[in-house]
Amino acid sequence: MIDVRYFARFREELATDGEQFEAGQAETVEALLKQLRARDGAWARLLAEEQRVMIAVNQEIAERNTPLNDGDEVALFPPVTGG
Amino acid sequence: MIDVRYFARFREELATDGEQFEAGQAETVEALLKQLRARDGAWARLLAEEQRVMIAVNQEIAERNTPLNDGDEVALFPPVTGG
Amino acid sequence: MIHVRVQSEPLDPHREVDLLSQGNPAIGGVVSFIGLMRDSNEGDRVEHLFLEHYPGMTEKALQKIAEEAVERWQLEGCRIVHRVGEMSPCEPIVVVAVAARHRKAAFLGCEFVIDYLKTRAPFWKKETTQNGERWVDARDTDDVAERKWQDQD
Amino acid sequence: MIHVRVQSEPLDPHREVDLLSQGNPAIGGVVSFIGLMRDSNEGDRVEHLFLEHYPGMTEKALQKIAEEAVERWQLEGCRIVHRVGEMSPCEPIVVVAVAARHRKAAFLGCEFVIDYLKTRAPFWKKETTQNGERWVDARDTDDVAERKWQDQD
Repeated sequence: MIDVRYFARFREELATDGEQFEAGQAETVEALLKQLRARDGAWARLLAEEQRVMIAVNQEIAERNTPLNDGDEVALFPPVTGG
Repeated sequence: MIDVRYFARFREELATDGEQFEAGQAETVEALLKQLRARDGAWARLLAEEQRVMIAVNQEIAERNTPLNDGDEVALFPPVTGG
Repeated sequence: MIHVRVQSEPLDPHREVDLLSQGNPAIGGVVSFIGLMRDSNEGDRVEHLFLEHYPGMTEKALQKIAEEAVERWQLEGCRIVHRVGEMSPCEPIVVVAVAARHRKAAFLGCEFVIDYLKTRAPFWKKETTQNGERWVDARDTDDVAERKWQDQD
Repeated sequence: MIHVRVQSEPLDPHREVDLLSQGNPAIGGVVSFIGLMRDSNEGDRVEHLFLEHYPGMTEKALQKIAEEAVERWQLEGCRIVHRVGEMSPCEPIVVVAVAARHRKAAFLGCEFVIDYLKTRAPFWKKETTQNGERWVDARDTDDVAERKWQDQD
């Protein structure tokens, strides 16, 4: 399984803080994003290709082409604003 | 009169913290330095042209060509090392 | 030598500076940055600020930034403490304290840490104004500040 | 908003930071530099340090540096406190605390002040090692640091 987590504005607008995917369903972050965008509404809008989406895999900053494996924790969130 | 003051290493090696000059005796800082150097010994050594000598006139950083006037306070000291 | 922490209790910046420099007489300079909550943003008065973060990743990200700073400038120490949860104007949001033998390394190390924290550590600000709540947008100038450190290599 | 002071009593850096930022909710960032007495210099153990200064000129020089920093980076405040007389390792020699709306101005302002102080404020260090007393020599790197601010104009 792959754990997917949403934070901040994403968590609020998607109305969920996370969900699980079968490991085979998405081999890269981009493949995962593509499936999520297909849900339309806030999913398509927030995760659109031209949007700034930050990605973490196993709690480290990752890229769209980062491969996903069984047991991974993927997080999707808007640009960070701490400090 | 012009008040001349010496600080730090200069004060110690010249064995005085200051003296007074007649205003007409030195029209610029350089003219003053020239007279002091003529005393030889530590005076010539510390105030030599190739030495780094910092100058203040009326408590503001000044240059060798700064003019001197009656009532001025001139200070001569080595490069500063605070902070 | 490195300490990073996330907490919901109010920050005590002075304690972090003291803990950083105590008992190490090789330290010649300590530079600290304290980020304070301002009472206005984009022309609106801000009454409260809520800081969300990603527990687990946050600490890892801060640790990594601190380690990179210590290695890059041979620092004698680096502490990063960031507050989360609800806070009010004038309260400290973050403290970065950096110690080094000489001042230049301390300045560079401290600025590097806060620049990287701003673009890489998973915190998000939500502010409460008279018009309600809103998420704070990331600033392009923060990306510019981060890239500066890469160009220098 | 600007405060400069020379004192022979031990410094309290935290008090300066507090006095700088208290009650001004427009301040977003405070950067402070604390210069500490190291216990070694040029390979020798240093037991004590004596700071001589030029009373009257010192305060004027610090005031001028603070004013220039505040104007150049639109700072919300700047405090410079420098110790004089006899001191021991680990004690603070100088505190520069700078407040601004945004962090970049605070970093630049603080570094500018300490760089200028190092080359323009009339302080001289004399250190006591096991071999006796000696005046500390000015460092060329301090001149380089000062010139940087002129090249940027």
